[in-house]
Amino acid sequence: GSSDDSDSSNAEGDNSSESSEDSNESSGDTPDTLVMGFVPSQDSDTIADTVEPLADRLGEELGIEVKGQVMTNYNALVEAMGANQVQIGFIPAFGYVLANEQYDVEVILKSIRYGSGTYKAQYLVRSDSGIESLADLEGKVWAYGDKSSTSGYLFPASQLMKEFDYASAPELESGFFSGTVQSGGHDNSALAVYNGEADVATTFDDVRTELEEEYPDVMDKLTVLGYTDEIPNDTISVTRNLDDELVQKIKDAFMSFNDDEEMIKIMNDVYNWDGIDEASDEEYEVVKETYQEFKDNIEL
Amino acid sequence: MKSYTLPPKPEKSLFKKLKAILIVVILAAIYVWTFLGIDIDWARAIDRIANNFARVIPNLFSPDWSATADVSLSILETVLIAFAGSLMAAILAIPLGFLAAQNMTGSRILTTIGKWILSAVRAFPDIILAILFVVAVGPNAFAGVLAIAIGSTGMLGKLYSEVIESIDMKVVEAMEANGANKIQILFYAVIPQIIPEFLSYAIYRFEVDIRASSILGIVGAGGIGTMIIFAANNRNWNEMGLILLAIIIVVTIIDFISARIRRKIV
Amino acid sequence: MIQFKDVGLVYPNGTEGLKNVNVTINDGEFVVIVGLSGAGKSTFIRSINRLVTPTKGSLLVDNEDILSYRSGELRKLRTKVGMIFQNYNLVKRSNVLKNVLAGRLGHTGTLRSILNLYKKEDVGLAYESLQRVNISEKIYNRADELSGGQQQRVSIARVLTQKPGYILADEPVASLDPPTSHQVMSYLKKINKEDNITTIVNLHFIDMAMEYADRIIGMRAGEVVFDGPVSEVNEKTFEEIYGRSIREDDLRGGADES
Amino acid sequence: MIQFKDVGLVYPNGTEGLKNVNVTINDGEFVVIVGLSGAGKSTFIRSINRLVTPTKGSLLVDNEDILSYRSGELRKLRTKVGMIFQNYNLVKRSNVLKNVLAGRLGHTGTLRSILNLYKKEDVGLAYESLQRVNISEKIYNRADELSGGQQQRVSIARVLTQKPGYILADEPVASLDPPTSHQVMSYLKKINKEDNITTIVNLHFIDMAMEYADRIIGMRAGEVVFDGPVSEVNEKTFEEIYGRSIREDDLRGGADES
Amino acid sequence: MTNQSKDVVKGKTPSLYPVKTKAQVSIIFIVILGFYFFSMFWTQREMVGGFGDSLGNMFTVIGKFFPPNLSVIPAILEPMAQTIQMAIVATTCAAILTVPLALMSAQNITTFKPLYYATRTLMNILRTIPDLVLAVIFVGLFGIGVLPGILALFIFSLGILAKLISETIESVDMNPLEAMRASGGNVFQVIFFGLVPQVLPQFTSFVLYVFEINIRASVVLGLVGAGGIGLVLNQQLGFYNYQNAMAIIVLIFVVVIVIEYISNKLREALI
Ligand SMILES: Nc1ncnc2c1ncn2[C@@H]1O[C@H](COP(=O)(O)OP(=O)(O)OP(=O)(O)O)[C@@H](O)[C@H]1O
Ligand SMILES: Nc1ncnc2c1ncn2[C@@H]1O[C@H](COP(=O)(O)OP(=O)(O)OP(=O)(O)O)[C@@H](O)[C@H]1O
Ligand SMILES: [Mg+2]
Ligand SMILES: [Mg+2]
Repeated sequence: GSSDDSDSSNAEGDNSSESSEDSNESSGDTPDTLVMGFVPSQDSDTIADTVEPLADRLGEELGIEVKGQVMTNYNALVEAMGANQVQIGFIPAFGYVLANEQYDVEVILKSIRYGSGTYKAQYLVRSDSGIESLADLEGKVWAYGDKSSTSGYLFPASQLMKEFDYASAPELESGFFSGTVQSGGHDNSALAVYNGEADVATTFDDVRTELEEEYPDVMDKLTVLGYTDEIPNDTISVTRNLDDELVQKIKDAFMSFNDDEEMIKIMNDVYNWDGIDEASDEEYEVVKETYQEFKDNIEL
Repeated sequence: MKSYTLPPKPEKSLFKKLKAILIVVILAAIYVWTFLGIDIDWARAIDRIANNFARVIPNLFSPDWSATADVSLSILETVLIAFAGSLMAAILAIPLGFLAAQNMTGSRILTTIGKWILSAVRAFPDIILAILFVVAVGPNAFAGVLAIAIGSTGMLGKLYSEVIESIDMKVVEAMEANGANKIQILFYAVIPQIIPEFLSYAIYRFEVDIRASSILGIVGAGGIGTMIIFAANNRNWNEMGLILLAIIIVVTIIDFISARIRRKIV
Repeated sequence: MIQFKDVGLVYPNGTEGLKNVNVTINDGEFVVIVGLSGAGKSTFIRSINRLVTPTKGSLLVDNEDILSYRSGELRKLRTKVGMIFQNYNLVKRSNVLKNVLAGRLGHTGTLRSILNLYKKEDVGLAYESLQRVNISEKIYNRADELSGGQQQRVSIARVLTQKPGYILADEPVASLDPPTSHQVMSYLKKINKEDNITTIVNLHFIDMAMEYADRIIGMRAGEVVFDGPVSEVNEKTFEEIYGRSIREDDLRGGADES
Repeated sequence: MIQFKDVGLVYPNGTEGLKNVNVTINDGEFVVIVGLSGAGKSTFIRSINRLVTPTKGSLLVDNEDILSYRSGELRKLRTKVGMIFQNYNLVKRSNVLKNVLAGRLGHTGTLRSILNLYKKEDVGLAYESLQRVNISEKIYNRADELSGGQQQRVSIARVLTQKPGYILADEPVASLDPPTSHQVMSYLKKINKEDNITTIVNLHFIDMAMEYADRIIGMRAGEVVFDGPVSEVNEKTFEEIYGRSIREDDLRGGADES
Repeated sequence: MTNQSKDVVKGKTPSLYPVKTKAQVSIIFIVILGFYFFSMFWTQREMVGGFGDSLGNMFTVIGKFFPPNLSVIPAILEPMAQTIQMAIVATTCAAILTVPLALMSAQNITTFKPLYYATRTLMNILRTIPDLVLAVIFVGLFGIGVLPGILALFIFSLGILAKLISETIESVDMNPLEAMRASGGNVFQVIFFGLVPQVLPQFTSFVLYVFEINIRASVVLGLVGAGGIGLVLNQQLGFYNYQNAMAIIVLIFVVVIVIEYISNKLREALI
């Protein structure tokens, strides 16, 4: 077990690693094999289902075997990192916040997409709906993917709550909007608006590109009404009791991918990333606040 | 016309009549409640399917062959997880099945305890079991094996106990009559009677587990589940078609093989 | 020798299975018990190896009161009293040899029997018993592949391997057709004579009883209403046992039993 | 009248169930068919209502060759030929009245019968039939609550409600004890006499056959080996039917049947 | 057979099983064991580290689920009701449609072979599709909501029920049916009077068994947004409200127990 505080304060104490070759005075574990867990963000237009290219390369760079495993549910990843079954996690912002809160997992890097370390959520309405500002949304029907989606729900809800002065999410849903549709995914939300079942959808920017193939007129029929604040991209995080020096090596290895033509291409093809950048916990403060805001009054 | 005597009407006690009426009323109430509660917008549904049919169904039937290698590997992993898991469950369920069988323990209390354990095990969603085992052994197929093993034990134990309760106790008596002790009776009179059913259920469970283990991928416990979710999220119906085809083929083959094995052994 | 002394048996639900039974059966006798359905024939027979326990009186087998026996002694008693059932009670899915060997369970250690490690003599004895009832060629067939008569012969073989001092048979031929019934009864008789094993058989049919028995015991409503050699049986005995001469009553609704 | 003319029947697996059977059964007769297991008794009886179809010859019921009948005519034939089975063939979980009413299915419309809308006369008839076999007080009991003899009487009542011209009974008493057997046979005989219904019964026991039959037909290996009034039956007939005098052969391994 | 008897005659003490049977059973046993070890090897191939802390780790996580936060129960009653309603509709429809399908896929009733094989095959294919896949496809077709959930449960139940019930039908006592036929009943009458009473208790208990399965399957349906309590369970897990999630599991457990109880009572009443 790994209780939250003991790990960070006296990490040397609970060193349970079998490896002894590393004899420097650094704190924490240096396992023989690293396990990398990957939960691709649903807030992205293509979703990769493999972590192998990254794991293989990382293993080469570090000289340690690295195994990768993809999952679609970040609870499992958070818990696995807590139990030190996974040392490196590719976690979306929201999952990172949970992992950090529960098990002191630490962010070291983040992905860069379209040249930015952040993305935002958008409000989609039908072009012919006559809705022109967020205020026009009052009394309309709101489609969102699912309540634990940062861009699909949490950020827009938070923004609207602030702007129109609602104390809690349930009040917003029932007071401001006339109804809500929980669609299960960003694409479904957009389609709900497209099909007239809802008036506004909150999705990542820009979900329409994903739908263009199946629904060629989606770009015309749906208009972006506005955007939310910036949301930090997916993280690369490590467990707290990993050896500092090893963490540094991991950081360097990932950063070196930015200079490697071949790797950039892989990252772009597979994960839709332009690059990798350093990140710190503060950048995720905004998500943390949002989480706190919703945690207890999330409607059952 | 010939005259005839009608039989007396059946005597039903008032209590019985009331009970019958009560049951009908309750059933009717449940259905009214259900149909009031479920509100489906049929117009919308028809509209939806009219729109989506062409987008989904034809694609399902034109599988994306390029993913064949990946899908095969995942489905193989699913089969292995299901096999190892259900074999473990098949064995774990034996003591529980005996515990929950009235005619073996002869004690209502023990039987009830056994049945409750089995029910409790069954109430845990597979997905949460899988998360627990990912925590225990890491995100890999073995976590899936353990999740399947525990998850199936509940159902198998229940089925086993029903088999044990239905054996021919006369044979047990015959063994008693020639001086066999309890353990000998178990091996000579009970086990030969239950083995075929136990095997059938274990094999049936293996088949069910192939389907169940397909969701384990969601939490990183291996198998084809991740691919299903990804195909769904990416609206990649061609790949879904291939996955579906693979599952159907594999389960059918297993069905075929297991039917033969069963025939051999039974 | 088996001695019933004032034996009574009341089932938990209050039915009186046996009432005041006093009977002595000598070694080597072939006794047939007849009576209507529910007369207490099975109860009588099953008391002897304590599959049911009389609630009154004393029951002596080889001069020991078996009513006080507890599990260890009980197993020993049952090892020396073989039993044959109406429905054969074979393990349908096991083969004939294994079924017959089950007769030796009482003589075999637990571990040995679980591991199927029978002594060579036991297997030999089983095979010999099968030969005696002329069915050794079916040794590896599953019990449910045999006809009723064959199954009953296997169950006789099972009892033979037990090398019992007594054989109890509870309606051994009720499920068989007449020629096969005669066959089975003949085997029982033959064993009784050859090995001098005391044999007690329940039968529905008084005619068949008279053909094979040395002695007939008639029961009715838990009581022994006739006990004597075959030669003493006459039309009146018949009426005593069946409670009435059959024919005349048939059309009056057959009130009590059917 | 039922006429078998050179009737032969070969089962799909090649077994010859009937060989060259020539028999005429007149209206109102009470015929008992005896023979060993496998002799073809059931095959004979089941040919008459076409539960099996002879492959050779012609079979006339009321002067019509039934072998060419197809489903509609077949149902009509079966409506007038009632049948009683060894194991009663009642629906165990339905009550007695419902079981007896099933005898009227052939006279009732599908919809009517499925909705349990029997005509008053039909219910009356069913009740009356139950009274004739003295079991009307069990009318609302489930069939599986009755004893064997009672079940067989219900199945006779079922046949009676059918108001048949012929009754076929395939070993109606094989599962019953002797007193109950006599009872059931007596009811059959009574109905045969009172309603003048031609009755054909299969029996294992030649002694019981002789007690009730007007005429006995002996079968062996698919052939009719004896056909005549009861008075003509003697020890030789017995040997003809059973192929040998029984006793002596029993111990020789019972080669053929058991 | 003759070989065996010869063996027996030669060696005075025959072995307990004929050699051929022994060999066959041993081979099957070895193959199964071999496949098991291969499975264990394969599934553990990616495993890093041993079982050292496994139990401790598990208990840490299990601890987070306790105590269940039962105060949320009132709030989850509505989605639970929705789940039950979905299961009722799906089970009822499946139970009705199963009747003709099960009759058609029972060998002793459907003597027309092509029809028998066609229905059998169709049912077998339906049965192989995981509920998750069904849910995903129906959500793809109808969008999110109860309808795809109901349809997924319906198809899924249909496959199981038709198999179980056709097997029950195949095992009924055919004698009463023959008696009905012998008294001149037509096909429908024979089925209705001879068959239905015999399969009714089994039918009821299988339907209730499938109902129970459907309640639990709704957890999976929730994963892809097909409505019901599963959706809420997922959300609560997503927000790391494990104690709320446990309350939901407890509620599901209670519902399952109640169904089992009703099922037993009904079965007793019917048998
Ligand atoms: N376990 C039991 N509990 C209660 N009553 C019983 C039990 N076994 C038998 N009886 C009753 O005891 C009486 C005698 O039964 P028993 O079985 O000895 O009769 P039987 O002569 O063997 O009859 P059958 O010819 O039907 O086998 C019957 O009235 C029977 O109902
Ligand atoms: N459906 C069938 N297919 C093949 N062979 C059959 C079939 N039914 C009966 N037989 C065979 O036909 C022969 C005559 O059988 P049948 O049932 O008429 O004899 P039975 O005299 O009624 O015998 P039992 O006294 O055992 O009822 C037997 O050899 C039997 O094995
Ligand atoms: Mg008895
Ligand atoms: Mg017959």
